[in-house]
Order: sequence, then structure tokens, then C-alpha cells
Amino acid sequence: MKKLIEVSEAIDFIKDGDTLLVGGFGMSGTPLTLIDAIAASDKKDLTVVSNNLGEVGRGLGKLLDAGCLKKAKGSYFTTNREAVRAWSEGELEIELIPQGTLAEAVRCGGAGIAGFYTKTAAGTQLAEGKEEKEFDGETYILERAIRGDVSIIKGLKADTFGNIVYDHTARNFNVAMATASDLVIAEVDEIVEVGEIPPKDVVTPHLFIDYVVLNKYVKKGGVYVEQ
Amino acid sequence: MKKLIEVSEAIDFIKDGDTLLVGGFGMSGTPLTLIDAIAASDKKDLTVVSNNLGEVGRGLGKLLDAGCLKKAKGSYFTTNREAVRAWSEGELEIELIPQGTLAEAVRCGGAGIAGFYTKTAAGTQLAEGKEEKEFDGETYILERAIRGDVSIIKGLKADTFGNIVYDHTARNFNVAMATASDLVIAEVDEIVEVGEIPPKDVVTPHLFIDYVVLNKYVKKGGVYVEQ
Amino acid sequence: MNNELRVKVAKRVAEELNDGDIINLGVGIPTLIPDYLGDKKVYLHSENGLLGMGPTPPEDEINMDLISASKKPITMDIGASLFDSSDSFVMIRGGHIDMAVLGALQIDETGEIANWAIPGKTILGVGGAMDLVAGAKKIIIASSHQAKDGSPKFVKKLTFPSSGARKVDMLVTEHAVFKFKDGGCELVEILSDISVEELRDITDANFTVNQESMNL
Amino acid sequence: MNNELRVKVAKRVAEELNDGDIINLGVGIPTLIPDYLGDKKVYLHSENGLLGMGPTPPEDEINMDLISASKKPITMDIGASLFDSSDSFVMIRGGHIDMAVLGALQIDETGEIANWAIPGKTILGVGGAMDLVAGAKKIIIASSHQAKDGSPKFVKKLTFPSSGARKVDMLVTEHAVFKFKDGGCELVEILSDISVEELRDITDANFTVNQESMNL
Repeated sequence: MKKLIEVSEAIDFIKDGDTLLVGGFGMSGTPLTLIDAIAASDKKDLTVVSNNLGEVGRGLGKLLDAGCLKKAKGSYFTTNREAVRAWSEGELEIELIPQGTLAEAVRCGGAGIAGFYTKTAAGTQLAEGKEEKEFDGETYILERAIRGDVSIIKGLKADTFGNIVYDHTARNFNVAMATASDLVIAEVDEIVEVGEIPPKDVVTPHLFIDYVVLNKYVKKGGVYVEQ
Repeated sequence: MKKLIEVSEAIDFIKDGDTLLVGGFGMSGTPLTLIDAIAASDKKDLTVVSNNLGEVGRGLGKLLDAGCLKKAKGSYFTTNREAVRAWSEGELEIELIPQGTLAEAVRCGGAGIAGFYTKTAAGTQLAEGKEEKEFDGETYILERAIRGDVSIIKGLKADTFGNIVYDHTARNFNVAMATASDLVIAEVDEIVEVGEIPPKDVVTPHLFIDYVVLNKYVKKGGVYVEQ
Repeated sequence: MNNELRVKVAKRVAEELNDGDIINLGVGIPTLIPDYLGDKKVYLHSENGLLGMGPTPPEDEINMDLISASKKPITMDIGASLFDSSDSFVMIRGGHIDMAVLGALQIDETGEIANWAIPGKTILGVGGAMDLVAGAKKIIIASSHQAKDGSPKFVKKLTFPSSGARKVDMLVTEHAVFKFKDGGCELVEILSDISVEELRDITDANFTVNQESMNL
Repeated sequence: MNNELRVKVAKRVAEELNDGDIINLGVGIPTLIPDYLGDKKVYLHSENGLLGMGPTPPEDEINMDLISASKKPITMDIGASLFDSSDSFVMIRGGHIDMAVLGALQIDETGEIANWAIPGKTILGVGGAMDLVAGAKKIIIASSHQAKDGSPKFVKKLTFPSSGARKVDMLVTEHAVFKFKDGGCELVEILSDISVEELRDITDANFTVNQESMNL
């Protein structure tokens, strides 16, 4: 498979200061192997866009602990008390975005749409500094599209072209994140022959995927563990 | 199945002057049975939003011939020369919208998004009267969301909850149209027991569908024909 | 609030749900509601990408890639469907959720709520709260009547950061049920042995009393 | 333009396609390209909702719910995927199509094109033309050098309605290949027995001549 590369090669595409879009919701659908490799590298000043920042010492939490991060954009960071601490001590910038706005902003980033008007958060602290506009008598705020330098996503399977399917609710942010960076790397549990995923079942078509790496973790008892 | 109704009941939800969102691309994925019933009714002054207006005397072309239409919004009408004639003689208003803008505007209509900025058509005749805005040095135009009073879409199968799957490229505009009206009616070839469509295969979840009707046409030689 | 009172609130909210409704349940009391629906069949929406959320699986069937928005393992009901986050919020923001049942930190007398941040504390989580407030067709708040320190949660004017301009439809606490309409609030039912006067004592918000529904 | 010349243009454009490219082909000459790719494997995107468009099926396998954007019956290549129109235009507008090969009514010397409407005629179809012009990573125009009436299509300034501000990358006609860069145009190759001077006679646009690639 031409797109299949080693994890070490994959993270070479990430440069200091890059914006990284990372799929997942909590620990589900998180590219754990790629994150491990980034945490073990000396990459720094990364901005991570992801719904959460993992948990303490797990998932994206490892990037925080390893000192790779400058900033995190997402909807919910309180599940990682280290993120809260780092923010309160000025070690980490945080930008809080409503979950639906985050999902839509990333989709727009991949869709050639520069911005969109939503009612979500209008009139709240999270709308401060954002343009307002009335449509049919209601106030909407302008949200800008979000794009990244590199996206890392987690699929269940890829075929040899790079078509991706996901495990149950692990589609979450992976589908949008896969569309919105200059370079997109998918981590998967398994690679199957092209043709094994029927055309109607493909969730992320291969044109969005630049490279594929294999997950070093295996699922046991419903949870990914070291092999 | 609670959502299953007769075609005659279904079209009773459509009132004179309504805006009707209609799925399909050319004749593919077009709710032919519902269109027949509307054409046979005395409904008038309808605005139809659909990529095309069928062909002469076929699909949405029947609504034109039956005098049901005031206006058509879509991306490509030249495949129906009657639509071209009706427009040039002032019998039909036409609003031309780039295909991608149409798809996105309808999706936004169903997504609680009032408008979006796209580069498509910026600087062209189709952008006349539309707000422009610069993002990162490029000109985008503001496109407004499109909503309807009633959507009529065409699926391959519905389960008894109203979950829908489509035949190959017949997803086209049906998926977005199913989200963007106050009332949504799906025409399908077959109704299957709930559970027969696996959760990962559902394309339009049942929460978007208010009513389901059965297609009176059957497919022979790849084309829908009268039974 | 003890579990008995939480169940009381959940049961009362369950009465408001209609057969066939699409429901999104917030954390806390709302998660108790599915146990008290009786014969009513509702469809539970989980914002991380599932319509048709079923009960917790047995230990040996847990898959942490089939979870709720609270990140707990779940199952899928028959007729369920899976989708990604952007499509999930099409449903929420686009008005396709019949009812959201949410907790709140404060509710003001117009029905505006605060449910994501306390001033002076770290404000690092909002999740889907604001999207649900902006988009659900109907919103019921299920909450303890007072904060843990005994201060009123149901106030004249929010002092905590608002979750959005949209007003909720109903507030159910262990003591009472209130409905919001046209910028005002009405007491429609008392659920404990409290009197209307005692209720006013522990409530900062102004409310009128529906004489008919209160049998007064 | 006769079929031989159309094939010549298609073959020349085919040389520009790279193995593994995601390609969207407009109507007319571009549809001939797949026959001249040799060993190169490209993926054809059809804006009505398919990546991996295969050849026309035999008569008895036609399904009019598996069609191209030109509404012709097609097949699916191995590894194909199906999606709806809004996702399809995420791909187009979002810059995920490596190359669009389109026809044009006019091309100006800066690379701006007109390919959807003729002034004074009914303007009732645009389809995905403007989305492709706005979003494809690279755009090649495959066209006859002159209009049917012999008038130049390759002009100084568009007189037909523009398809968008975005400039195309290359123009291939039966006579020549032009590249567009920094608002100007360069002749890089002659494909017929025409001289540069004769080419200028049938071309309204100004162009420079690449001495190196022309072996001058």
C-alpha cells in the first residue's frame, strides 16, 4: 500500500509551531500511536485543535505533559485537570469553542467555506469580539473556518487506497478533521484490500487521506491496550 | 409503520404558495410518485428548489406542465427546454444557483446556519447583489441558507422508523433536502423491518423523516417504469 | 440533593416526554429519565454521533468506541444510526431534537439559563451545552431548587455567564414545576409539601401562580 | 472540431495527469481522456456523488441511479465511494480535487474563463462549473481553438460572463498548449503544423513564446 508509512516518518511531517487537528471524543477515536510518537519527539509550540485534551497522562494529555503544546482549541478541557492547571499557570493557551461550532468550523475549513453564521453562543462570553448579524430578526454570530497544517485521525480500517471506516461512535470529529489540513494522516487498526469496503460504506473517501499508519495498540475488553 | 401514509394524504400537507425542496439529480433520486400526485392536484404558485426541473414532461417537468409552479431555484435547467421556454415567456421565475452553493445552502437550512461565505461565483453575474467579504486576502460572497415548507425526497428503502438508504448516486440532493423543511416526506421502493438497516449504514436517520410513501413505479432495465 | 429527590425530578420530567420524541439528555438528573418512561418509546440522541442510545452494556460487552457524550459505555437500540460530530450538530442546531433536558447552574425568571461556567472559577468546558440551548425545539431544566450552599439557583437575573439568549420552556425541581412564557414565569405545580410562600422564600426569581393547575 | 482533433487534445491533456490524481472531467473533450491514460491510474470524481467512476456499463447492467454528472449510466471502479451532493462539493470547493479538465466558451489572456453562459442567450444552467473553477487545485481547459463561427475563443478580455475570478493553469487546443502564470500567458507547445504567426492570427489574446520548450 503506497500510503502506508512508519509512524516515525509520519510525524516528520509535523513542524514546530504547526496547528494539528486531532480526531476523537475523549479517548474514543483518538490516534494514540501517533500521539505517543509526537510526545516522544522534541516537537514544540504546537497548537492542537481537538474536542478535548485527552485525560491526565492519556491521549492528548501526553502532548501536554511532554511540553509540546502552546495552545489548545476545543470544547471541553475539564476532563484533564492537568490542562486546567497548565492554563491557570499560564503554561497553555486555551480557546474554548462550543462543540457544534467546532465541528462545523472544521468542516468549513475542509469545504472551502471561510465562515458561517450560527445562533450558538450568540449573546454569551464566547461570542465576545465576534461579528454579529441579524437574519430574520434573530442574532447570529460569524464563526471562522478552522484549518490545520496536519490532521491526525483514527479509523478502524483503511483499504489500500486509503478509504476509511470507523468503529461505532468513533467517527466523531475524525470525519471533519480528515478534510481540513494540508496533510492528513490516518491511524488504523487494520488495512484491508481495496474492494473490501463497499462504496456505500466508505465514510472518509481516500482523496482526503495522504498517509496511513498502523495502530500499535490492540483492543482488549473494549479498551486499547499495549500489545 | 406509523409514518407510512398514502400519497394522497402526503400531498395534502402541501399548500398553494409553498416552497418545496425536491431531491434528485436529473431523474435519479427523484420522488416520481409524489410529483405525479402533485401534478394531478390543483396546487399552484409553488416554488420548487431542486438541482434540475426534470425533463420535458418527466419528473418535475410534470409540475411545470400542470401549471403548479411559480418559481424554480436550481443549478441547471437547460435539460428541460419547456422550463427555458416558460421562463423566456415570463411564465416561470428562475433563480440560478451554482450546484455546490445550492447543496451547501440547503444543508445550512437544515443545520441552523443562517449563511456562509464561499468563493464560488465571487465576481460573477451570479454574485450580483450579494454581500462580499474578504478573508485572508480573498473575496468571498455571503450565501443565505435555503429552507422549505415541505421536502419530498426519494430513498431506496426505509425501515419502519423511517431510517433511509439510497441507491448508489441517488443520494445526491436527497440527503440535504431531507433536513431543511418543516415537513419531510420520503418516497421509497421498499419498507423493511426496523433493525434490517445496520446503524452504520443509515444515511438519513429517522429523526429527519416525518412521513413515508411507497413508490408506485418499479425499476426495469435500470429505469423506473409504471407497474 | 439525595437520590430519592433526583428520581422525583426525573419522573416528573419523564411525564413531559411524548411517544416518538427525539431527546437529548444532559449529565446528572436527566440521565435517570429513561428508567421512568413506562410505555413511552423515545429516541435518545447522543451528540458524539448516535441516535438510538440504549442502556449500559454488561461488562464483557463494553466497547469504548461506543460511548455516550458523557464518555460512558452504551449500547445501540434497534433502529439506531451512527454519524459524525458535524452531522450530529446539524441535528441539534437545526431544530431536529424535540427536547433537551439539561441541568443548570442558574435559571433566571425569563427562562435564560447559565449551565457552563461559574465566574472566578476556571471556565474550560462548554461541550454541546450552548448548541442544545440554541437549537433544541423544547428545553426542560431538571435541577435542584437551590445550590449546594442553599443559595437560590432560580434568580431574577443571571450572575453566572449565560448559555445563550434562547429561553427554556420549563423548570422542574424537587419542589415545583415552572413554565416560562413571553419573558415571564409561572408556577404550575408543587411537587413537595412546600407552600407557595415558602417556595418564594427560597426563590429569588419572581413568578406568577397558575390558579387553575394549582387547584387554588 | 472533428473527432480526430478532439482525441488529439484529450491525449495531450492526459499527459498532464499524474498517477494517483483525483480528477473531475467536464463534458465534451474531457470525457475522452480516460481512454488515453496508459498505465496511469487516476480517480474520477463525479460531482453528483461518486469518487471512482468506471466506464459505461453494458446495456443489461445499466442502473439510472448510478450515473455521471452528465446523467449517463456509469460503473464504479474498485475502491469507489458514494456520498451526497453537499459532501461532494466539500471535495470540490475545499481543494481536494487535484485537477479539473473543463471546456470553455472563452478564455482570456490572464486565464480567466467563461464556460456557462452566452450573452443574449438564455442563461439557465451553471451546474458545478463555478464550484470547480473556484476549488480545483489545478484547472486545464480542453477546447477547440476557435468558436464554430471561426471567431477567437482565446481573447484579450472576456466578453461572455465570467465563471469566477480564479485563473486556470493551462489551455490545450488542437493547435497549441498555453500556460498561465502571474496574470500572463505563454505558448509552450505547438500541436499542429501551424506557425506561431498563424497562431497569433487566429488568437485574440496576447501571449509570449517559451523559447526553450518550443525549441526556438
